[in-house]
Amino acid sequence: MSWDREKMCLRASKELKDGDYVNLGIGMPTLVANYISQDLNVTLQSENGMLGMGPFPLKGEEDADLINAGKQTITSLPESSYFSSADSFAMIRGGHIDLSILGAMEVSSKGDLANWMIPGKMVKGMGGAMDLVAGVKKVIVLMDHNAKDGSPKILNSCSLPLTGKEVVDLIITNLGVFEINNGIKLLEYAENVSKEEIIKKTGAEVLFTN
Amino acid sequence: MSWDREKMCLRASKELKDGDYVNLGIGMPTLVANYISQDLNVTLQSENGMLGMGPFPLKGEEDADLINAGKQTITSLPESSYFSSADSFAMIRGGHIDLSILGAMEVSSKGDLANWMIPGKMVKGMGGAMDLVAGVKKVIVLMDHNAKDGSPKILNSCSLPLTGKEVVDLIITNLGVFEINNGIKLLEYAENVSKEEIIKKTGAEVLFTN
Amino acid sequence: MYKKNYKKIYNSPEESLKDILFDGMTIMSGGFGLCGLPENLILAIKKSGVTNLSVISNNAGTEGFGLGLLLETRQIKKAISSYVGENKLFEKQYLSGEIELEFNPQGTLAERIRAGGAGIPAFFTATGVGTVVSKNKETRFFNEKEYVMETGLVADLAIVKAWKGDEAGNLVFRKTARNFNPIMATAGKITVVEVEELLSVGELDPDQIHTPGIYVNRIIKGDNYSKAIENLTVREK
Amino acid sequence: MYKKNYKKIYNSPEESLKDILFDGMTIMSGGFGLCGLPENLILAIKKSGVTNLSVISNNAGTEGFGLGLLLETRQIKKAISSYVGENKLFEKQYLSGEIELEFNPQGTLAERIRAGGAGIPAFFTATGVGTVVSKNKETRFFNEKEYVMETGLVADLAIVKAWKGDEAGNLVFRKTARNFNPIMATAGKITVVEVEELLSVGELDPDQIHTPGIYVNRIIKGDNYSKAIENLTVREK
Repeated sequence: MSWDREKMCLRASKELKDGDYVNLGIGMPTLVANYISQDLNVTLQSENGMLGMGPFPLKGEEDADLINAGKQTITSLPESSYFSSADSFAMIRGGHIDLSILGAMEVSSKGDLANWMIPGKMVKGMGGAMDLVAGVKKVIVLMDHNAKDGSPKILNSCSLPLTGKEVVDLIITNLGVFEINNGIKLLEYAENVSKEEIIKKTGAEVLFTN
Repeated sequence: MSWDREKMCLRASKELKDGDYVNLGIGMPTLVANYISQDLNVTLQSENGMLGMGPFPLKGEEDADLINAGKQTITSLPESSYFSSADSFAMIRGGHIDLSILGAMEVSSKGDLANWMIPGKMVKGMGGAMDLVAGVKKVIVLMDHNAKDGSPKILNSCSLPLTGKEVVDLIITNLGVFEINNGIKLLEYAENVSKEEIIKKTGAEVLFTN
Repeated sequence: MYKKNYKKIYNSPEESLKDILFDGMTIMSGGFGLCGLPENLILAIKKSGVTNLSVISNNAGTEGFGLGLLLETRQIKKAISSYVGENKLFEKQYLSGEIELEFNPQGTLAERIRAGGAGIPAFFTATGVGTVVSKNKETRFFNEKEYVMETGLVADLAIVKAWKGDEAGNLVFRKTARNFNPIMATAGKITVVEVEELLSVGELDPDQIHTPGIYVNRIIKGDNYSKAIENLTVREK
Repeated sequence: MYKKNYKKIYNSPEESLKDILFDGMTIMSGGFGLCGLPENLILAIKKSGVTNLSVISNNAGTEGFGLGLLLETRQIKKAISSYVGENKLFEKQYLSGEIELEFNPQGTLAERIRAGGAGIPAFFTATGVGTVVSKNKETRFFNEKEYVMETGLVADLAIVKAWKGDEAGNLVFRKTARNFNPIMATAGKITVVEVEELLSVGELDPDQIHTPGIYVNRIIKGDNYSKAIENLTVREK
């Protein structure tokens, strides 16, 4: 069984607290926005220079001057503000963003993250990912537990070039929620996932307390 | 004879070129603004966060939120802009200001400047002077040639703590105009000032070419 | 209906500070001379009696104004400033050894604060090379020019004065009252702001916000601004 | 009557650039993706035929847009960027060795440009520590955390797109089209700006100017903005 994408996003959204300023990475992390409780006051940052990101526009209401870091058209909110790239990354680097949720190719048991290049393939660039993982207070990886070929993405050490060293705090996959703190500890099983399945599908030792 | 303060300011104003962005120090340098030719487009910067400084206000029109670096009430102009102290000194440090005119206690023949403290007396602080002399493209000292007790202020080396090392480009005093460029060179005599008077009143060797 | 609760608005300067002040703390205070001072917050700090403060501020106020108020009550142990020449009481306390003083060039002070807020632990500047400012600091040549390394500054608390602010903490400053305020807002572990006008979200233009709300933890509407003028200078018509 | 002549206004992109372009120069170009691009100035650079350019820009445009136009004509020798994933032509030229590429993390790139404009030759950041980005660079611990030293960036020319600008060169940007534009304006030895609306001095509020005129050497009114959208995304009602 395990969690589908919707359940993964829903579970990730539970990490957001009232008053948080949050940066959501490109891909699945972007979808987490759809699951944020209406009771929470959460402000989304977009690293190309915006705080208070609103939903995608209605058709015909898009504005070429208003995009997010994934170059998608977005909208503003009454509390929005715009700023330069230098000011945006001062905000990120300075530790003012509470939470960042990103995708990953590999995560190590020490919290090393690889999500920007595969040697031999065309390098697209790291964009703002290295700044986010180095600067944001809490970094959550949201990803499938295994690659398409079934190989584990949680490893003792990353084989791909790193995006950041010892930067990941929490991993949410289709199999469960894992904390990184002197190794990897299972916090929560996804539905109908067994300890054995996690052990089999993980490339690093996992500490189970339940 | 020599130049009086008015003539010194007038002479200093001739160093301003069309299109220049200029920072004028506290005291006599501030007065130079009154002598700038109307034919020139010169923009005055105030390091507390303003570009395009206007004249002092009329009585009753002063605004407590609008002051210059000497804490004097000032006015704005149609082209004015305001910015933070960090942005102001980024402008100064980054070499974007063309010219700074400052007072001095001592200047050395190498262009060292001392104008911020006298050991044993209360230290008021350097304010923005160290940033200005380090960052502005051209630094002009406007001062009396000698101290009140008659001692020379242009010296082989400064005895007072420095504001900046090898930073002064030009000195304008009541006795004339001096260029600093591998030593001190007289560029221009003030009215009725002789070579002998300059030699007598200067604590460093002066190169005369006329 | 837009009804987010930002939980940033406090009813008085005292309330906005009471659970965050402690003896020996470091406080940044915005303002240049008496311009753009967080007057109400300074008064509340005075009333609180918190002591042994390290204060980072461009100036030390004048007697009876600004940080001068905290000198009267001997609450300040150390000051990091660029210019304190307007305050005789400061001079007296400094000469008697009651107060410690660290001078920074004004631009270096501003950049250290900006760096502190931006996660930059150190940077190089040409300001102060060859002067007492670079003594005992690392210097280095880049492109044949010498620079000195300066470090970022943060504070336990930043107190800031803005012109307008909204419920989300977005701020707009007025004229040269901006000065050190926006950078200090970024460098306080906690930032408390007083404004002349407290607005609802949506009343400020998102393109025109000087300080985004993320930097503002608490906000109050200030009262009774004295807005003293230190050096009134007028021209003849 | 206010009749200062700032001598900054040029009549066309070609005129604004013609005496300042040279082969092998370094050009910074504002914009994020296709948002806030100096479209007219890029076209004029293309037409000029200047070659062997080093280009500093967050992205490399797409095929037919932005800096992609200068790839078609093989005018770019080297790019300093944070992300070039949208451009297949870039990929082709990079893999064939025609073009040199230096990746910078986006925040490091932004800060290097800001530092270049602010007279800061180098600074420390935690971004990239332990990755290829910090390879062969000095790293150092501050408060038990490791940082890497990065250097300031300047360019022979910065091309910038603003929303509104006045005769004195004061600029205002619109929404996320601001991005790298204001910092690049500070880091060009010469900065040329194109705006959608060219105003007289006095039409902009001095409190609301994003880029003070001192940073702007030349300004033109741009025409025919395509303002292409790279990734149109809409929601259902």
